Amino acid sequence: MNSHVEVRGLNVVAGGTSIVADVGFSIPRGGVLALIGESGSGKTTIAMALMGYARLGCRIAGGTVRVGDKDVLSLDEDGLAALRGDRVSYIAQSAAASFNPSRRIMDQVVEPAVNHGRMDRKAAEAKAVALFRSLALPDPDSIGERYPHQLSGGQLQRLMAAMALITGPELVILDEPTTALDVTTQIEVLRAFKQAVREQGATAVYVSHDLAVVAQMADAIVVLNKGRVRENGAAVQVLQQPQDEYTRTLMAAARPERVAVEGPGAVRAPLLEIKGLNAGYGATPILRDINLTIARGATLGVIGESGSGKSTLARVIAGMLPPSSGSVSFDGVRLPPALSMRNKEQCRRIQLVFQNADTALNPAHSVGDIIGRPLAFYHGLKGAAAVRRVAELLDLIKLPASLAGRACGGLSGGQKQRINLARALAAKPDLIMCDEVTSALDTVVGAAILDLLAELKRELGLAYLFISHDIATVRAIADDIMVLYAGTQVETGRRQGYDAVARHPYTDLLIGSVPELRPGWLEEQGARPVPPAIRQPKDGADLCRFLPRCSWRVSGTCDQFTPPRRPTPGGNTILCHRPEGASEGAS
Amino acid sequence: MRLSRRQMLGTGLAAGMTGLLMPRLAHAQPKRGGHITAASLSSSTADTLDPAKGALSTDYCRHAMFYNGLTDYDENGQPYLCLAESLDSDDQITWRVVLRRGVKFHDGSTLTADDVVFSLLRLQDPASGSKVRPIASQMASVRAVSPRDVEIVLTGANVDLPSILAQSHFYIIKAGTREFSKANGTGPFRCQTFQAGVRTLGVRNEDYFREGRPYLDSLELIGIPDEVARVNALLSGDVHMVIAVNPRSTRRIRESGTHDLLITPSGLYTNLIMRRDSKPTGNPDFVLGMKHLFDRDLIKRALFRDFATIGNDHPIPPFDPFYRADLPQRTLDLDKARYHFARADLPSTPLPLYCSPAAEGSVDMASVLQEYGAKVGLKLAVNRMPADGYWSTHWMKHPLGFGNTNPRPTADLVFSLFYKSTAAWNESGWQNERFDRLLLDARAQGDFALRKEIYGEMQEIVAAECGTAIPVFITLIDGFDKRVKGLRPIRLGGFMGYKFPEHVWWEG
Amino acid sequence: MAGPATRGLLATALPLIVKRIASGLLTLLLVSLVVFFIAQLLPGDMAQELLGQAATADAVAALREKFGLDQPAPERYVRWLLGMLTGDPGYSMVANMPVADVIAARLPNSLLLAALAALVSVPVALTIGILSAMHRDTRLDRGLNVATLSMVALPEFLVATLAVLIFSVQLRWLPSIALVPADASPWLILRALAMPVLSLAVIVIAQMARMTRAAIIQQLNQAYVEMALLKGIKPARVVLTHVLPNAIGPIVNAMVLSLSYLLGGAVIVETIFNYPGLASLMVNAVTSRDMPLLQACAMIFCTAYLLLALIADTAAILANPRLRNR
Amino acid sequence: MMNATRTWVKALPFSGRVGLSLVLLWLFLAVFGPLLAPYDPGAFVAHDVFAGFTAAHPLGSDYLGRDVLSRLLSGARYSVGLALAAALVASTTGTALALITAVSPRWVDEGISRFVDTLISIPSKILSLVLVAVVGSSLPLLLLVASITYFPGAFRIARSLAVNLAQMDYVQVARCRGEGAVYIALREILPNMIHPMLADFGLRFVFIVLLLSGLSFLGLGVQPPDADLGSLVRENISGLGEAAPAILVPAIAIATLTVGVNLLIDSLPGRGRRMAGKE
Repeated sequence: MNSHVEVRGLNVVAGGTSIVADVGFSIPRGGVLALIGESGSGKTTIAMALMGYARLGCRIAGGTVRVGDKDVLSLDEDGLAALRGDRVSYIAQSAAASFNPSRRIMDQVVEPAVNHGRMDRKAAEAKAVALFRSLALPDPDSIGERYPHQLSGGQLQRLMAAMALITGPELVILDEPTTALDVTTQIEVLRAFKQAVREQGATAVYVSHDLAVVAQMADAIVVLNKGRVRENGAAVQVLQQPQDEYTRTLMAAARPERVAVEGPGAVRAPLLEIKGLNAGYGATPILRDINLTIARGATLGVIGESGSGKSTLARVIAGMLPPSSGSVSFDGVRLPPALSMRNKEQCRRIQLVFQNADTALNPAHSVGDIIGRPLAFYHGLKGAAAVRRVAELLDLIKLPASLAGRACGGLSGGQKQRINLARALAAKPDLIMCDEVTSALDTVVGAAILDLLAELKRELGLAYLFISHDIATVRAIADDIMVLYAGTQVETGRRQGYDAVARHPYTDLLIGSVPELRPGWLEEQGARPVPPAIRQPKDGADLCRFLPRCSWRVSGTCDQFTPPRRPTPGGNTILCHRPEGASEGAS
Repeated sequence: MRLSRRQMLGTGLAAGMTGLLMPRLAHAQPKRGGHITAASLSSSTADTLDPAKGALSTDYCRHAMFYNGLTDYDENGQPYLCLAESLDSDDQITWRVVLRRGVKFHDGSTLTADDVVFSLLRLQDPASGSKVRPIASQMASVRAVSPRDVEIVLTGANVDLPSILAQSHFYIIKAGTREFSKANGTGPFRCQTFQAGVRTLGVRNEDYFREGRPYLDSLELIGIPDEVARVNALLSGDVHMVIAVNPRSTRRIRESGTHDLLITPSGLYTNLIMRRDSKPTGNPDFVLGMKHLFDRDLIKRALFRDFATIGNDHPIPPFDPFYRADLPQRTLDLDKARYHFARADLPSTPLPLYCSPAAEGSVDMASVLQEYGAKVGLKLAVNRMPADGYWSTHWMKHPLGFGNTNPRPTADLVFSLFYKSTAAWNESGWQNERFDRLLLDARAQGDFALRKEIYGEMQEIVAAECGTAIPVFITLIDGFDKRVKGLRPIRLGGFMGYKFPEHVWWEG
Repeated sequence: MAGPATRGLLATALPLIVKRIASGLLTLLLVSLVVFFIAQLLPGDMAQELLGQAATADAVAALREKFGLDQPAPERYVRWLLGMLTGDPGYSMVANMPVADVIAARLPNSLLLAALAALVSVPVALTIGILSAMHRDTRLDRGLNVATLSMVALPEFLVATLAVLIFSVQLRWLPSIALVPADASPWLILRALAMPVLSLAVIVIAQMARMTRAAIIQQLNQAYVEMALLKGIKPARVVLTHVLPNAIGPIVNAMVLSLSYLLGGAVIVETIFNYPGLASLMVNAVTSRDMPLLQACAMIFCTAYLLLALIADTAAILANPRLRNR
Repeated sequence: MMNATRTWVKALPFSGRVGLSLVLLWLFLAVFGPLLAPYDPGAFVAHDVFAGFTAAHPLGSDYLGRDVLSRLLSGARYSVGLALAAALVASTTGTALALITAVSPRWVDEGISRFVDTLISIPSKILSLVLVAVVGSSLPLLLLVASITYFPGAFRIARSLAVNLAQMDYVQVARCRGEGAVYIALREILPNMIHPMLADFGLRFVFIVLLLSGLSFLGLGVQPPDADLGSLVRENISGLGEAAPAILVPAIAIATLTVGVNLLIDSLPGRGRRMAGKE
């Protein structure tokens, strides 16, 4: 009995169906075990079962869960309440949703400690502040006074870690704690978690779908699929010599490869041309001075973190948000700014595919209705001709024609995303704007969608504006890449240009933050250099947006003047004072 | 009999006070003290302390608390002297009034002839809002002969003046009173609280001119429009007297053991009004048709549970001395009704018939009429109006609607107020010269038999021609706590003809 | 933190509240128009009503002139509106006193009744709503659901009358009429108002309880509730300390809208218990064509509703830290 | 179709099936009630008033000696029919206005909202009183009053639904496609509102039944000799003291109708219930 946590024959049922079947594993004291799998693999259900908790409609039907000397599943409600948040604590996927929006952070962070009588409020607050400090949170003394909506996702995630660790638990369960975060934030949060858990000497269960992240955190990995264990072994072994077929599929999808043939670069008569575009909601500017071109049949990747203005760019092009200045020209003709002023044909030629197929498909309509509507609307196709064309389109996206009569409610995420795409294709557009079309999907499914996009591009000669937060995905499909940071276009260039070392400091950070699929990578990265001191930024000047976070900023320049656009040796254009961006500092 | 009454009035105080309103020997000696709450029918912001404007039972009762008339009614509805020490006339035109000595208003001032002159003359002023202007207009002059002597000269002879003066509208107020937020009368109670639409509270007037009266320390009067609520309030002990109990509630009240009923056969009637000035209601055949459409037995039995007396389409009830018994009783006759309607030029669309809980029994009578109407080809659309405001908004304003007339002390009054061509409340709007002439003749006729003959003819004319159908006279039912003593029926209205305040006492 | 938080409140919440007040005032203006012109539609007018049956045409005309009824409606509307704005709702010819006085005698009664009914119904409704939300889809939830449903399933006049029969006539515990002298002791007032208050409360409790339940269940589905449970906090405590602060916006909204019924919707209860409230006064005003009184009453009800709605919106703004401070 | 109905019924919980049976019963009585009535509802057929249950009069006699069963059977169609019609008008109007606001510029929304606020702030019983005083009581007027009273509530719910739905991605997609406002309102938004609006419709129906009975108390309801269930209770209320069937039966009738509709609504699947009941 040297293991600290032991799970045997765990079964969880929902309604009549088993969602976790005969799962068992053990973790030594202080060990970190990763539960990895796609959506529906039961990884979160197992994690919650470790606390004797099952969500509404689910029931733990059998098995044992032992944490230390406690048989968790035999505890009554009071016993469980005493265990949860005290000996075993939980860090949820979305900190933004898991904090009570109407209570101050401090109240919530100290609540487990005070509630379980570990310490009085004052001592708990002191401990919390210490945890804030060790988790590298800004303003550790006063951050607790704030409300959740006043903090960023990364901060909330770390605050939740503080909340989980405040009682000094023996087991910490981390459920996809960095999935909702931007990649540049993720690395810092991972680092903070790892250190904090190690300091506590706690045992940890790390739930994730992301192998690269898991590689950084776990000592052992359990691979799950449809509620069953597929593979269980040491992290190095599973990552380097996966035994199970399913594990190998996961590994392959985690490293997307170039799927698209090379499209044409910038040409003289571009399909889409944007010049000096500014846009915003009301008085709040979102996009500033955007310039880009997309050639017929080419793919422009747009990358940036949440809030960088990627989706707004697509909305402006589609006419949903008229720009405050600048022009959008399509096929040489300047497009009217507002949707209401565009004609049908202009609408038809640019199609937008939304990120979330669940919300982009009207649940009241059948698949046939959804794909058939653009056919009727743009091409006047009705009756048998429309039915035939719908079948063709379904075939094109590799779905059976029999789906046409079904409502989209019962379809899988991947199928929905294909139908979402088919609807755009039905218009016979020249340009499709894909807004994070693979983000909500499991890696394997997302990879298949990318393949499909590449194939359609090859066959139909489509141009794409491909928006993503994931540099690997963008690299896999785009010919040109544009990096957006806080609404400014910090770097633009050919895909290959990003392989060069000289790049915008933000691009550098972005690329450097993507975890690699091997243990030890996180440690190699070392902490990011603290940005050098600068002067009080000049009031009213249009300064570099990245200035507050930039490790290569130059006092006297970056804090006083508007950055210029300049070329890099790799052939890209960057918006930076430093002639070669990050390269100088990096070398 | 008429003469003897005049003599009684002339001989003054003693005769009046030995009247039947003195507690009978059978009763225990009245007790002084106690408080009771009486609930009357309606109550609204139009409630008033101005006797001239009194319109509803609550007003009449309230005015009886605070004021007195020159005369008052006894149990048989006959007048006796009140503020007047004597009231006589030789020709029924010029009347001499001698005021009782030492009667004081609530403010301490003494009743004088000027007060009487003021009180009576204002009733003729249109701006006063007087409800009895047509009657008051009979008084050609009212003048003070001396501080205690008043002379009233009528435009024509009227033997019934003593009865007229006993009505609440003719109560005597202090000369010069124009503002009625407080009552300043000579009545048995002083006004302590008056909130229009809410309550009236009176406390014993210790200076009341009738020795020993009133018996109660205080008396509160409220209005509860909803009958069920009213009876419930009585049975729960929250009020001690309620007016206008529905016959269907009598069983509950009797069975309670602690409460009893005051049953007063009266001249109160709910009548169907057929306006002369509209079609088809102005058609005499239509009127006759309708009169034959009433199933009077059913109405008496089902609607009033026999608390009613069958009427004959004229306003004189069978127990009135002037009732003409030899007029054939009109009954339900569908064949006659059909015959008349066939000649009445009925419209094809349903004829709207307005009824309201305000006119007691009218809603159900309307249902009955509609039932029978359907059998003879008359389509009626029953419009049930809310009780509140029915009188001012709907009464007499529609070709076909119900009215409700309180008992009047004399045949002359009811005829003058409701059937004379020029009467403001000439409900049907009929004009009959012979009727008007007979009315004047009767007034001057001192001989009872001759008067009865005249009134008999008037009854016949109304029953035959006037656009009014009077199926039954409604027996008044009041409910009271058995500890309330001294209640006796006066057929002029519920609550002892609204004059109960000074007659009741509390044995609690 | 108080400083910035207050500034935040002023900066973000205040403009929202001011905007809400502005739109409330606009609505009030619309209401005044509707009220005034609906009142004009009523057949007959005050002059006729006042003069009664004895009115002659020239007497009516003279009175109309005296009251300014002969002027065109728009002009009268403007004059009335200006009067209302300066706090003078006119003169009631029927009651023969200023409208303000007539209302002053009744308004406190209505407010007292509504306040007591609110005082009873809000805690009960909250308790029922919270209990059934916490035990949703259990026997307790279903039981409470059927219980609250049965409360509204019967016409209110029947419930009120039944209550009188039981509590006044049979048991003699409570008075059947709610007419109390102004100088009555608080105990007497409470006794007299007990049944009207309960009758009104029964009507609004069901609605409020159901809304509370819905609002809380909606919150119970949020991730932070699961998180709180996983922190080892007992369900009852989770509801009280975590869920309620978030559900307070919609709950207050539901409560306030239900409570607005207590003023204008009390006609039937006022009638049955003979309670001198504003609603029956307005009914009176309609039937006696007392337009100034009718209009003033209508404006009071509408203002009360809009005020309550404003309170609900303000509560929603203040309960939401996103709106309270940024 | 039959199968679908059967599955749907089977999916209902017990309380839902009870509700459904009650609703179907009342719909049946509303349609066929007058044909089943043993007597003319207006005829004075019994000698005794407020009589108990007898063979001749299974539900006793009323305050005038009319047959309670017959009056109940004839009255059902007023309560059910009138309330159904008014709830339909209210829900349809509310939904239509909500759709208009969802696809129109802000000032339209603002205008409609102010208009609705104006209506909602006038107490319904008093509005009825004035309207009845102006035009007299009639079935169309009652329909109008009930609709005016309850459409603002329907509008508020429909509006919040529609405004949320108008932000959905699929609506954005349709906008991008260049679709007109009418298509968006009717094809994209409306189908997704129907379920919660149906639940709301049911509640509104119940409120209208109760409003109508409240109006009949004030003498503003269905006019005699016709009587809806509320009027039946009202006209026989003096029989309450002796627990006469004449008052108990219609009271129970109203209760079963309202509780039945609510039980059915509450057990409908979907998010309808959460949205419903918001005034």
